[in-house]
Amino acid sequence: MIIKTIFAGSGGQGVLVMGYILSTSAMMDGKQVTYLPSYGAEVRGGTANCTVCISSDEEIASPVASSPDYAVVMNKPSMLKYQHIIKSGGVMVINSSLVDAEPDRKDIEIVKVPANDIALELGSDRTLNMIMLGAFAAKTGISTQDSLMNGLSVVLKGKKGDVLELNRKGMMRGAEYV
Amino acid sequence: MIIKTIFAGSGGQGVLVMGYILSTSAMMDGKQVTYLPSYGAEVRGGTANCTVCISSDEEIASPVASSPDYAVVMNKPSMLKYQHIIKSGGVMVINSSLVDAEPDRKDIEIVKVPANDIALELGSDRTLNMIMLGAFAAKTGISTQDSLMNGLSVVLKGKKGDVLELNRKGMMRGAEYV
Amino acid sequence: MNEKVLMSGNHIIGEAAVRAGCRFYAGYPITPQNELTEYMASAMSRLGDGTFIQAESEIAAINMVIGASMAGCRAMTSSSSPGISLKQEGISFLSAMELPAVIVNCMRGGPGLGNIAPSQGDYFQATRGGGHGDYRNIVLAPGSGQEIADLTAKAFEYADKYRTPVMILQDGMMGQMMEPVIFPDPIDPTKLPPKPWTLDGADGRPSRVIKSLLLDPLVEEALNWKLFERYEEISRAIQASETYMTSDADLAVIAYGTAARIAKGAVKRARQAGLKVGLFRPITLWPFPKDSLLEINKQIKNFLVFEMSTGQMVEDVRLSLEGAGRVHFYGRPGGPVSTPHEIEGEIRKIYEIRA
Amino acid sequence: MNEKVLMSGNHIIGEAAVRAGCRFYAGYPITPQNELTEYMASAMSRLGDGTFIQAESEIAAINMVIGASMAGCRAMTSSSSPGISLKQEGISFLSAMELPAVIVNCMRGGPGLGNIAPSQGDYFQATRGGGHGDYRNIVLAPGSGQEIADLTAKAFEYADKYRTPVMILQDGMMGQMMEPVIFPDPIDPTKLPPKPWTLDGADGRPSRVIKSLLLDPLVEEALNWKLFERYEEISRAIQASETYMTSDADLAVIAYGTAARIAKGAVKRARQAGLKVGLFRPITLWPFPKDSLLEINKQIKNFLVFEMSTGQMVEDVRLSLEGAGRVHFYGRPGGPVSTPHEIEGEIRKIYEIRA
Amino acid sequence: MSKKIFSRPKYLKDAAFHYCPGCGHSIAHRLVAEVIEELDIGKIAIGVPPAGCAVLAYDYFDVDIAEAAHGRAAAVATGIKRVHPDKIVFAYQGDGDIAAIGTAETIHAANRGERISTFFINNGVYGMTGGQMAPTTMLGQGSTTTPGGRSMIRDGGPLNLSEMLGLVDGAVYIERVAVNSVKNIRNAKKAITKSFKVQMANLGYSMVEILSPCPTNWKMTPVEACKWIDEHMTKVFPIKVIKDQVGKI
Amino acid sequence: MSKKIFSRPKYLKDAAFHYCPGCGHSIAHRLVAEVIEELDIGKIAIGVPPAGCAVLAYDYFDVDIAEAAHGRAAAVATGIKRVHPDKIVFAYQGDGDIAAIGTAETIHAANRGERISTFFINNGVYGMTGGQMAPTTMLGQGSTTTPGGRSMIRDGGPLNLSEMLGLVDGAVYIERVAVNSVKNIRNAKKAITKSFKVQMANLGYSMVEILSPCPTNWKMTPVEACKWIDEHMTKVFPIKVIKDQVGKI
Amino acid sequence: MAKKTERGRITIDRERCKGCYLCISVCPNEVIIVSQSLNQQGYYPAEPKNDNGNEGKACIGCAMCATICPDIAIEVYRE
Amino acid sequence: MAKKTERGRITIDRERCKGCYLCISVCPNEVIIVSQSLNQQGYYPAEPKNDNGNEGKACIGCAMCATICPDIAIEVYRE
Ligand SMILES: Cc1ncc(C[n+]2csc(CCOP(=O)(O)OP(=O)(O)O)c2C)c(N)n1
Ligand SMILES: Cc1ncc(C[n+]2csc(CCOP(=O)(O)OP(=O)(O)O)c2C)c(N)n1
Ligand code: SF4
Ligand code: SF4
Ligand code: SF4
Ligand code: SF4
Ligand code: SF4
Ligand code: SF4
Ligand SMILES: [Mg+2]
Ligand SMILES: [Mg+2]
Repeated sequence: MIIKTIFAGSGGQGVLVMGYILSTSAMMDGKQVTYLPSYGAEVRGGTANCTVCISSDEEIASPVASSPDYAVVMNKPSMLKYQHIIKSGGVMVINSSLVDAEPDRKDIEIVKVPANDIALELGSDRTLNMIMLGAFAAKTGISTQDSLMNGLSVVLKGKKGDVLELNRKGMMRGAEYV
Repeated sequence: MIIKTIFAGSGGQGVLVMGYILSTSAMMDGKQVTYLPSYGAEVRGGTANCTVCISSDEEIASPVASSPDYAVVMNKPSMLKYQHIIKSGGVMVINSSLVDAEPDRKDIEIVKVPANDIALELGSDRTLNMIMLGAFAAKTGISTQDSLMNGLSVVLKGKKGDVLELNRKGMMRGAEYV
Repeated sequence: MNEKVLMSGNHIIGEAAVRAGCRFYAGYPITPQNELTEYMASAMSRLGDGTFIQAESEIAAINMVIGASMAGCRAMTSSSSPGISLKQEGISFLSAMELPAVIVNCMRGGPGLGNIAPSQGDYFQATRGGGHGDYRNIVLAPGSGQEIADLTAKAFEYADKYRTPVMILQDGMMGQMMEPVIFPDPIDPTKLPPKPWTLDGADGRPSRVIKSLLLDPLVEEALNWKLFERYEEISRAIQASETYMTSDADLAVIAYGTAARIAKGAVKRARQAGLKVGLFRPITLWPFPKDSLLEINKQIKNFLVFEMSTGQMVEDVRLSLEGAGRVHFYGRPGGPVSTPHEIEGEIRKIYEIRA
Repeated sequence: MNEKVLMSGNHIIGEAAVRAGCRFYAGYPITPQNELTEYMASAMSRLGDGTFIQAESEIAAINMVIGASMAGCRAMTSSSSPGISLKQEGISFLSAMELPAVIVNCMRGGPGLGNIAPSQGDYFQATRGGGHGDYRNIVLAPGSGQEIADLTAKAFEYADKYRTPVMILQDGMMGQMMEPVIFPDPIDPTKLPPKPWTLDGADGRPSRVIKSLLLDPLVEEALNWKLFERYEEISRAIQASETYMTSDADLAVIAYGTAARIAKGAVKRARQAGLKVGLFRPITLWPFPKDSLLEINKQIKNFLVFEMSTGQMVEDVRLSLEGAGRVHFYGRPGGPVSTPHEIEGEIRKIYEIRA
Repeated sequence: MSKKIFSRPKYLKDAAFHYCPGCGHSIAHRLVAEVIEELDIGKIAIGVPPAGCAVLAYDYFDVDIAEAAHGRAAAVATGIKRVHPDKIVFAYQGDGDIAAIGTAETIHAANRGERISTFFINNGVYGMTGGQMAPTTMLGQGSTTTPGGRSMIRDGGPLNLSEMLGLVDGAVYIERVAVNSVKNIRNAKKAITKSFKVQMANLGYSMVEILSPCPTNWKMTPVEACKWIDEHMTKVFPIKVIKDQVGKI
Repeated sequence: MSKKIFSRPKYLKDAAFHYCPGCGHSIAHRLVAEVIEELDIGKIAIGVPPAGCAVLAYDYFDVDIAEAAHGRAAAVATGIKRVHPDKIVFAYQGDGDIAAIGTAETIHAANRGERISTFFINNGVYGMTGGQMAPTTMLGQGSTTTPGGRSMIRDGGPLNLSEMLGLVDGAVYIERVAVNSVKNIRNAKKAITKSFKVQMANLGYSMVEILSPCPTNWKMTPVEACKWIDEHMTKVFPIKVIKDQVGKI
Repeated sequence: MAKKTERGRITIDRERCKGCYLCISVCPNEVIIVSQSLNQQGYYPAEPKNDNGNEGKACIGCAMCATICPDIAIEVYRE
Repeated sequence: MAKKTERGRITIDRERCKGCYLCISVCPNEVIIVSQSLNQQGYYPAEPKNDNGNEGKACIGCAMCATICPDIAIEVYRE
């Protein structure tokens, strides 16, 4: 079975890193995985998104998600754009600090995470995406916190220890929140 | 029946004009005709040649003459080059003023015209090619002097009268010579 | 009727273009088509109301033609093989922007710098689109001086009618050879049907844009299918070919341009020798005259494709027949000009195989 | 064994090229292949013994690659559709001069400026020779991250072995998508077999020339046939394709690259629904894997060609089958990415027709 | 009662720019549109934008627009202008477009003295494609294709296209301006006005090079980017009239 | 006993030139070959001739030769030199090749400071293709594509590529010489020597522009053609050192 | 240039503003500030200070802000 | 430069000569002339005057002719 997740938000919110960390940890768990970022002119608008497909066994045909199982949305435009394509029964994790409006889908599960507020507590909004990722993983079980941590440490290889620590903390807090 | 003639010599000898005049008069006589000059880098060497194909009836398939009926050669290199490809029973008209050597073909008819010497008499070697053309036509009957004259006057249209006159004279002398 | 004149293929294109109302030419010298560039230089300065530009490169030339075409002018450029390769991006743009233009390729021996001898090695480039993306260009292959004049006129007509680049594909021999030709009366370019899409300033109308950037994949897809439909329409409308002595033939030689002239001579020789041979000569290379080929295919099952290449048009013959006939190939790439006698020999070989 | 890493297709080509001993890269930015250019920039400055040049244009880039190849270095350039059109003259020269080189085309929507979405509209250009003259290039179409790495290595191997340009044909999605990949150990370029034809100064040997100007038509013809023979040899030697569930199939979908991934998903869905469907995926687009297609043609008479274009590879399918099978076509040009579900629908339609 | 003294120019469509915050293209667009309005040439103007971030200029300028392939704007503009000598044709190009791939087309259009106006947006980087080196990138300046910054020995130095065009007979007016401050913006507008007037008077080729911030790829805030132009870019690309054979017009 | 003081240089094959009588290419070829011999670089020299009358240079120079597509010699030479920095690479190009279609490649190779020597044969015409206008054709000069002579308004004026290259940082030595007199020929040889030395010292890009007679397309006798260079060509293309950041070498 | 005494007024289109703050950097009288709330595009737009908010300093209608505003979000009025 | 007193000698390869006559135009002592007969290429080649043919003026071996000869048809000797 292939699980497809879309991460979406605006440029500065570390959306692509979220997907990259999830993909990396999935790969390290020996799973099939594809990661497809938005690219080129799309980016100029200031929005960014990426699609991660994970499968324990079968090859992944298309890295594109016309109807994703999950979506993690960091701002209002993204919520409005992606709520309509999520699979029925799917999950949408919303950064409720920035998204005031309510999705009108009733057949999907909504998880609200006040990421900016939590980030504020942690004293750095560079943890924004980790908080969301942690919450998302905890909620859906798409990945264990441990393997996420492995992915994190590979992706942040070379970065200073405190950066790693900060992201780790964010992920924990996100996980705890849900 | 298609008759193919090659005119060959060095750059300044008016070789292309000879063929052009013959072709033009043939066209004016309502015949099928093609005219193919040497072009491009070939010319850089300082040699020039052209192939004229004339037919009273049938379409001319190839404007190239792999074995021409006739050849009119203005200098030694041309004689040496083309003597070998002339059809058996064909005619080669040679400018004997510049060509000392003898062709070794015995199965073709050789016509020697001391064109430079005659031109000298006429007081202008700009008539060189007309002398050869006149001789060639008279010998082979490929064209009447009249239609050659027609062709000449079309080709030289716009040129001063004395130029026309001079060329006409050259052609006559060439015709008389054979 | 206008008088008969003796002109080279390159000059004929120039004169026919001017008479067809072409008032913009941009080109860059290359043998064996220089006479065309030079003819346009003098023609335009004679006319006064036309533009000739010796561009700094083939790429500049095709892009100048793009501009002139956007501005509504009948425009032409010409080159030979390597220069045509350099125009591929521009040709793709012309096609995408639905701009009329006439492009002359006076083919020479290739690949690379090659030589200036007659060759037919650019058939694929011309008919398959050497540029990027899904597009086709009308490709016309004249076989005589008169046909060069006629097809040049048609080229401009088709270009405007179908809003597409049209290529005249000839070779150095066609370009250099002089033959008698009779031209039609000149067209007054100001009397041509108006083009409601050109750029001439948004005066009394909304501003326009001519572009090929279509960021939305679905919009780009729509253009592609729109062009596809037009290509289908063109295929139905303008396929052209000559058939010679095919009605009772057991074998048909298939050739175009210079090769077809030679093949025709060979067919005549073969007929004199009592062989039942005919000739099929595509005049439109794209659209390939599939319909008339299938027509003679009812009678003829045996074909000899003769090209001055290692075999390119032969693919279109195979695609048309889809197995309904034996397709033989004889090629002379790189510049040598075959004799009718030589091709007759090839005809006999196949004839013997069959017998 | 080397460790598994997650990389984008563009980066994979760059890393695989470096490991294959590529020490010269010249390119010009264009989306969606910029990551490759950027990867080579940092890789070469990391390596120290390699050259990276951001050329002033695609034309300059391909001509720099020509020079580097003449000098004996494994060299690569990359671009996307419009930029590849500009390289056509250079590719024709590479082919004529028998120079190895690897050219990457990360296709985008076209024609013209088009868009940066994944597309397969450059198949004709790649396989028929968008440049002038009789030549063919080896064209490799990877279908996954790992295959991108493997085929990039092969590309350099083939280029040197057959002294020909090799094109890696992928699209924006392949170039941008990250997948796990395991690289082979790097090759030491100084350990590669010597090339006795390169230009490095006539020291202790006669001076050499590498050229494509062959003024004598018969000499040019000889080169053309020599290349032709080599292309025949390549066709026999390197045809590659993947077949999936074809042994008992009534219908085979034929697709390459991105389209093949989607088609495979569709085939699986159809199989789950009990339809006897298989997949044929050409890996070498030129030479087209005709032999293995004819092999499955013994079993399968019904084909659905799926391309992200209006139909280009479908011609090679028809040419291969020559009527021995019904060939259906489904195309999505211009950038939209189909879903397996969508293609399954197309499969069913044909299935119903048959039933 | 209060009167409006500054508002949107007539020849810009009422569409929000897609350009990044603080992008110089936005300012340059407005200036060109203002001048077109003031000279009242909107009905005869034909613009030729580049492949570059300004490729979408047709969404903004409310005049006829001709798309050019990357680098070929000068050739396309030449074709249009020769057919319509009475219209006003302008090319709008980025530094990569005009000074790299378009080098030959630009120099030869200028050399022929084509009666076109060229606006050359020098932001020292390939903006649209994501920050690669441009011919005008400064030594040491970072880019995605110059690890460690642009190096003279590997990459060569910044190219002064405008100065080169100054040597060309057909070019009658070449000026370099900037849009990084109110004062510079006002001068830039004067230069753009003069360039159009040169064309209206049929005097020859003219070009205005516009130093323009690209905060996104320079990785600076817009305010920093504007300061950087003063402190670094103008050292290599001095703001000045490079050639003027026209004088007061 | 008598000693030979002038004979054929070692690095010219014993083949007769195909060039026309009095063609400057022939003289330029000899000078390049003489300098290669004197600097003893024949074993490491790699030449890149153009598409042009000199396309057959491989028949004459007895060093490794790389054919370049028309206008691309600078790019091809760049590729070779970057792979073999220890070899001596020279491009030999005509005016159409280098200043028309090859404008961008030439300017950017110079701007990168490629360590190559370029010999630019300026004969003011497209020789090989039969006498069309070149970028360097003079105003009023006849050609097969400029009826009535080259006109500023239609065709633009002669392009001073060397002066433009003088503005480029990577170019360290640019000189214009001629081969129309014994004195000029001797100076031309000095310039060619210096250009090679600049490369041997790895200092940067250098170019020698060589004013060269084309009697055939100028429709003059060789003697007239040589005089014409003095009386007309050098007025527009003055013989001089255009840039020298090297000095004595 | 507007005389200091002269009084002016600006309006800023919240949704057109991209928060580059070039206007703030050039305003001689510092009467433009950053909004507290995000706009639809996700930027914190600039907004005019209410006149008497800047210890007497007020907008003089010099239009410098509008001149440098890339996104033409500012309109300027003079009394 | 060779001193006037110094004696020299040249040879001209008839078949390499293309009759451009640049040598004649530069020879200070006018000791090169045009041949009466065509060569194989069809040119009238240049040829050295026999020494005592030019009222005493003789070749001084200055090599100016060879320097300007495009076709390297001239070799120069000094006694
Ligand atoms: C033939 C071709 N090559 C490359 C590209 C990709 N491309 C588009 S814009 C551009 C350069 C953008 O830089 P610049 O011209 O400086 O404009 P900017 O975006 O900085 O304003 C490039 C390389 C293309 N569209 N076409
Ligand atoms: C792409 C391409 N365009 C055009 C040509 C034809 N061509 C060959 S040489 C040449 C120009 C010759 O002039 P120049 O460079 O001045 O050299 P010259 O012969 O005068 O020495 C041209 C246009 C070509 N070979 N390739
Ligand atoms: S990338 Fe740079 S040039 Fe492009 S829009 Fe953004 S700021 Fe402007
Ligand atoms: S055409 Fe001119 S350049 Fe070419 S060989 Fe003859 S004289 Fe020399
Ligand atoms: S300058 Fe314009 S866009 Fe920038 S902050 Fe001010 S109002 Fe907003
Ligand atoms: S008009 Fe002048 S004073 Fe008023 S806000 Fe704008 S910049 Fe400040
Ligand atoms: S210079 Fe040389 S080629 Fe010319 S005439 Fe004298 S010897 Fe002959
Ligand atoms: S060497 Fe000097 S003197 Fe002797 S022939 Fe030559 S030019 Fe005349
Ligand atoms: Mg830029
Ligand atoms: Mg020249």
